[in-house]
Amino acid sequence: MSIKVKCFASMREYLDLSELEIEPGGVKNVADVWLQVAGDKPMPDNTLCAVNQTQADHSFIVGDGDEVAFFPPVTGG
Amino acid sequence: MSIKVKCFASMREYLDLSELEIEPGGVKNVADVWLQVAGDKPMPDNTLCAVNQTQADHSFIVGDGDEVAFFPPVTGG
Amino acid sequence: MEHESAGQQSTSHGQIAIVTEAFDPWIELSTYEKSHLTAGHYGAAATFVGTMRDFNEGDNVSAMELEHYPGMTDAQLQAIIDEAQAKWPLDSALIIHRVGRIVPGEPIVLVACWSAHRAAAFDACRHLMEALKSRAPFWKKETLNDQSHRWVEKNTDGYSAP
Amino acid sequence: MEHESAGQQSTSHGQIAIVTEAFDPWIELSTYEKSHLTAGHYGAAATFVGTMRDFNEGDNVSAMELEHYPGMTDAQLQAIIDEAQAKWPLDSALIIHRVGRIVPGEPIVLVACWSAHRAAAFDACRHLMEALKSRAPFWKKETLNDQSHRWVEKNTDGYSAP
Repeated sequence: MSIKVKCFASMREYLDLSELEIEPGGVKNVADVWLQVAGDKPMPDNTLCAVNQTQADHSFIVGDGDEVAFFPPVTGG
Repeated sequence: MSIKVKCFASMREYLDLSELEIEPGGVKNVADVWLQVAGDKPMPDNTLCAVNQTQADHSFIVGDGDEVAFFPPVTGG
Repeated sequence: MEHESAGQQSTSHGQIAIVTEAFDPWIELSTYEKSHLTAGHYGAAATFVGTMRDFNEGDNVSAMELEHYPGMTDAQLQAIIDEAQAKWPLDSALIIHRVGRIVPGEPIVLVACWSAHRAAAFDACRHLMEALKSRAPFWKKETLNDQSHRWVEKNTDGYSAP
Repeated sequence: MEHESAGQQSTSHGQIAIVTEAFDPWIELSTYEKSHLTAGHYGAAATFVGTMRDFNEGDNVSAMELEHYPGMTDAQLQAIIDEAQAKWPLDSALIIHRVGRIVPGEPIVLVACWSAHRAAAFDACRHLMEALKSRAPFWKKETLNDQSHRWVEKNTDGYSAP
């Protein structure tokens, strides 16, 4: 099993990352997922996170099989 | 010359009057026009009046060539 | 689309039409947009269509006669559009209102506003509709299922949802 | 009308569609109304169409790429419709949103609400649009006339007219 990570829009370009699967070992929450995929790149202030396609904050607990997404404020419509 | 009087909707039925021309003699304002066309029938509380197709109150001065209309609250749309 | 028209006025920024025959609001909007709007200039279109229901105040309604005050109605609708144009930055505004005999399911009124941004389009569209309901001289007489008739006595407040 | 669809869901009271090809909002409304609404039951249809402008924030814009989060977008739009259905007595609600490459003059979004009375239709339509703008995961990247690109950074408040 693994954690699926997705990035959208300017976040995809910022991290040069569209989709990635990471090992869940050592990952407790959303903030840990960021560290795994972004390394030392700081998270932009207005970054939004979703876990399993529902918005979540950085302390949200994640694990095996979860889908975690990072993206900027939405601009549709 | 004369004053043209028009009645619409339930007011037309109440006075049994759609359109009528009256002599301007003795008519100073909208209230006088009502007396001429309605006789002793009281004016319903919610009656609206227009002079030359612009809403006006009962004391509005009218004379030769004017068009005076009486109608109930509007219900379009 | 040409109308069996009881009154029509067009200005550079808007159009009103009082029509005696059934109209299709979506065809009207499509036609009007193609002929009166500049693609790429407007970003928002807010529209409202009022359609005759087969019930009102607890009773079944089978038909309606919509009376108006020719001349004054046109002038009032045009004044309402002019006011909205002065208050909001609209690319265009359209009002179409039916008169005469109407049956359930048929559109009675169409109001539409185009603007660069959505707030102005939404605000202006709703304002036009409320102004029309409170000031334009139209009157509805309903025919109930037992063939009796009654005048609709007043319009409800359009800003308070139930 | 069948769509080149990136996602579509239908419930008894509403429908959402995320589409990859240009759509005509007036044809969509006409088609949807005929197939999903009961004539005579609804008295009010409030609709909003957002269309791509050829200018934004003082610059000319020649094209746009609209990205979304497949799955989450559909779920969010459906949740927004469900909320509106719970809050207002709607006969039906429709949301269509474009994704992919878009050019000025093409519709981006259509929101429509049908109800017995106009206050509910107006309120729900505007609420759906604001909820969509603030919560549905779509992102716009503009191509300017010099072929440079920029992400739209945030949506404006839709309740304040200029």
